[in-house]
Amino acid sequence: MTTNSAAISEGWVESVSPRAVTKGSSILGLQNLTKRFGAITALENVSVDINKGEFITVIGPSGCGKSTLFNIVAGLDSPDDGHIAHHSRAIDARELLGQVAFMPQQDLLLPWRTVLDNAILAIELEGTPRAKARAQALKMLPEFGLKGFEKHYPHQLSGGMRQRVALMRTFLFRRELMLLDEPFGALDSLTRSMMQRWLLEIWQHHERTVLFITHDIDEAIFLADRVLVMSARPGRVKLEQRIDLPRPRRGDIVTSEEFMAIKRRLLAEIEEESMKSFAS
Amino acid sequence: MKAWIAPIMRGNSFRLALGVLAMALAWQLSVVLFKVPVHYLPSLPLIAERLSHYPDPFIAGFIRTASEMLIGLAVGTLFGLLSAVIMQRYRMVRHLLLPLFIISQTIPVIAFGAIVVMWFGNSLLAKAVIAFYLTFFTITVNTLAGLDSVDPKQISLLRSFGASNQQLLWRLQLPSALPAFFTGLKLAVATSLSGAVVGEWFGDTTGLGVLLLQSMYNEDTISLWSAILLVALLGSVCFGVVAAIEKRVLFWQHKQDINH
Amino acid sequence: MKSTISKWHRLNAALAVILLPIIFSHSATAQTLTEASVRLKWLPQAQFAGFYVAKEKGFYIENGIDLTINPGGPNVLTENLVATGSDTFGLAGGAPSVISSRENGLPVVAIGLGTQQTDFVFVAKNDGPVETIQDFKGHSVSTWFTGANHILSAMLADQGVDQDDVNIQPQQVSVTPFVNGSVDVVTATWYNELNTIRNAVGEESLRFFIPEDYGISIPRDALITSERTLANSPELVTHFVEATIRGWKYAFDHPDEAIDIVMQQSPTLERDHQETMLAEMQRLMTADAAQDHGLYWLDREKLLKTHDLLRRYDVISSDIDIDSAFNISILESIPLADRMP
Amino acid sequence: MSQSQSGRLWGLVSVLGCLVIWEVSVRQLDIPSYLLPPFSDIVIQVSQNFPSLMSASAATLSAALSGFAIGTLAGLLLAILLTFSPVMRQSLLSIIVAINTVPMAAYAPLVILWFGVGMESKVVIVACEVGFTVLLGALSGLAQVDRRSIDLLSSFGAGRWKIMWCLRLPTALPAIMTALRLSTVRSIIATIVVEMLGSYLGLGWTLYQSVVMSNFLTVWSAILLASVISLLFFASVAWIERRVVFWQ
Repeated sequence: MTTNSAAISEGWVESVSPRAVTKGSSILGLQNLTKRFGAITALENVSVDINKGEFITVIGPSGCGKSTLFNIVAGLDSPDDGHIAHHSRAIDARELLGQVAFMPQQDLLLPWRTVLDNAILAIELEGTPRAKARAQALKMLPEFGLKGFEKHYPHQLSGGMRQRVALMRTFLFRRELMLLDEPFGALDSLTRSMMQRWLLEIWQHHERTVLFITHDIDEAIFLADRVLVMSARPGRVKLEQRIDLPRPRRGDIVTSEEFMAIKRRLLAEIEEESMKSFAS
Repeated sequence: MKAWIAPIMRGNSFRLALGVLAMALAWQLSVVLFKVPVHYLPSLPLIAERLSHYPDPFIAGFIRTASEMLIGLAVGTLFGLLSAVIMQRYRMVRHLLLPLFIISQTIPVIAFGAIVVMWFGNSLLAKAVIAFYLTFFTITVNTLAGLDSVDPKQISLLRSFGASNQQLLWRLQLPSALPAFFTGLKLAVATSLSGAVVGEWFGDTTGLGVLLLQSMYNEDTISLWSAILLVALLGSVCFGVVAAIEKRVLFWQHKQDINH
Repeated sequence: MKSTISKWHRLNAALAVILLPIIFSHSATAQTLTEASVRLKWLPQAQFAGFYVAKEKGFYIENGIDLTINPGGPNVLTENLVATGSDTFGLAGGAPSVISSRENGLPVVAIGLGTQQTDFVFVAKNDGPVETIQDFKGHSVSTWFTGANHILSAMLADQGVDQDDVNIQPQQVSVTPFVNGSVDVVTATWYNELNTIRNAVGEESLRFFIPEDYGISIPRDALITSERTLANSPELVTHFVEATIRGWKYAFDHPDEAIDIVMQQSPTLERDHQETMLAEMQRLMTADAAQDHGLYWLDREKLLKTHDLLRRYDVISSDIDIDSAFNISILESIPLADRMP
Repeated sequence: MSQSQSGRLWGLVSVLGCLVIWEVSVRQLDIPSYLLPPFSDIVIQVSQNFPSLMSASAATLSAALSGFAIGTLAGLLLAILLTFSPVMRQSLLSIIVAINTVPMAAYAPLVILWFGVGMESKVVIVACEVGFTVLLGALSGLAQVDRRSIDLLSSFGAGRWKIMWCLRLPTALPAIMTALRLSTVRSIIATIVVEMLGSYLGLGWTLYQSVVMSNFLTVWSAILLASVISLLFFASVAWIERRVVFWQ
């Protein structure tokens, strides 16, 4: 516990033990979170346990409170009710600010910064000297497919590349938990599936815990250890589905029978929710 | 067309030069062809002769007005930026001060001639103060709009990285407000020049504003046009410099424009 | 308030030193000289030749004054600047403006009057429809609504003309409407507009209606200072007036040199025009009471009449003590011979 | 109470606070009225000279409004024409920007010499001031239209006037309204500047005349009225703006 906190405060959690062992130790426990905006209840009694090294995807109809959930986990918002435990210690939601690597829907790159300087933004804000931060980022560039582009500006990049810069920024900000909010939502399907496989590689290599929002069922199943299906407003966790498909996952897994079975089950649930939100 | 001319032809400055030349030609032709009386529109050679014959007051006036304007513009820009940042950070200050700022701009400065002379004398400072008075508000309002328009998601992102208020201001808000700030600065060039010229009407001996006033009351159209052209030169040069700086600083904006 | 103002000035002076290294360097003798300034009523021209000549010839320095000459401008009121202490002395509009300033509580005192007569005249064309004041009826007259209109009213009243029968129009900066014939009678200062009209129309084809011929004479170009300065440093005031008179006398005796000095201030001025202006100024400044009492003399009788005129046309709503508004003691402390033109 | 309402309330508090400080300090420090009269005296002066000040205000406002209307029309028309002709637009834009950097104050003496003292000069100056602002605002607004939307409308068979009316102008409306709002206060001040340099009507003339007559209370009441009129003009255009560009 203490070693963990120390590691976090240093900004770098080097997972030394094999994943099989770390899995199961809870990083973040959310219990009965409820959040209201005026008359609207965005989240109701949402409980999730996020374990170290896990890849969790969240899927649900629009307006199900996914973004609210993310804002709370990122420490940007506080729930009206419920408890949050960080490494089994009860904390206030605001304490999570700066403890989680957050990647929003849009890449939100700063147009006046180069690829390299955009990537180091988070660690620079943390206090890492620029030169050191740049050196770190330079080493990561090839892995993110950005080698040779370090001096480019965002307006000179394609959508996929911009997203990779944003991801690199998130990875460089070394936190146990990464929050990815529909990072590939704006990409075409070919680029998207390439990015998904690539993300899994990176995730496995860097041993992070990921909470990932998506609208795309295939993506949710393909990436996850666990899929959370959320209900229409008020947002609740309607179903929690473990995905035991073998890793590393290959592109053709989406046509396998197991994959299809899971997809059918999830589709049925989501269909029901979508109808509800459509009718209301 | 020769290959080396083409890129120049596309340049803004070339287009401007061409435009100025065309205007000068139209001016001169209309004066000669329609025999426009001198007291309406003197011919360009007459103006050139006046400027070369008595260069001293015009040169001194140009320098004087330029320095008044630049001091006013510089101080106004600093003050405008600072007040915008403070108003953006502290809602209360904005609620309390912004109405006063707005009211201050509805008061015609020319009505304050006597007070300005009383407080600041005939000094260069007095005119710089008027230029400042006409400048800061444009900067404040535009910068404030720029600071306000920063994408809240962007702020959330930086906050989630644990950014402090200071870091947020320098890394995100100020750079994001730059386009709006430059819009304001370009407007402020004209208003600060206006302030310097009007300021000189309250009892001064040198300056382009003095020359304007003097030639108006002496019904001396040649000097009047000479002074107007010099004011135009001063305004255009300053505007051009600001626009050039803007282009360099906001490189990403122009690139985006081309892409669209 | 006085201390507030001087604090302001000190602050400004300090700022000026910091901001602007180009500061007028004072002459070596500056320490023994008293600094003072005079605010004129308009931009530099021969109407103020005396001041510029006296400064250029060192008359003020000889009298121990380091004088700054500040020109006027639209919306810059000399009386106000002198009252607040921004300027030590001033050349104000004339007797009427001094009287209304006094009525409005400004602590200014006139210590001399430049032109002994009304400095403007109503002008018609010889071949036009207007031959007498009676003919103003049904014709268009343009005049300045800053005081000249009251003198016009008085002249019409003197001749039994009903003001409502005359088409009185505000007069513009330019005299072109008169030259073009769209206005029958125009108002012109002897030293400025009249000159332009003469050049455009020709002296011989003009007919003048002079206020003095109808018993109205309004002295103009008032030399003023604040009550405070007059009470605290009467010698300074005397020295200033004396040097100014010397300047005027020198200008009258050496008109070419005087115009040179004025033209240095404002090189784009027209020389011929300025020469005529100086000559007209000489005529107006040496007229009437100045013949016996010297330049800048305060003609009490004329001042009382001016006061009555202003009362009649409601320019002022209460009586003003003429003798405290126009203080003759300074002029009297200068030997008559020195004041005589 | 909403955020903006409480904001406005605090604004009012601050303005009133300044007026109270003005009133009290002038009275306590015995500041002579030629330096700064107490605010209440100015209000009393306004009410006492209400008819004459109102007619002066009316003269100023009518000149400003006429110039404003003419300038707006001319600016819009020119902007539309220039949008139709990209070649003209390219060659004239730099010149227009250059002319616009010259302050109105510099042209004022010339316009007075050309058009004489009176309504014409004021209207011309205000029309120029407003016209250039509207022209530049409208040009940038009209250029903001998405090429694809134009292509879409063309594919529906719309001509360029139709496109101008149905697409370009609505798109440019926010920019045009901003330019109009900016022009309100300027048009009043421009009128007053011209009136002070040469005129025999309006608040500027009242200012000039009262200064000459050392009537400082009238000077201040004219300033007060000028400020109030500018604020009202500004507020009404801002009100119209909010209704016209409701989607922003």
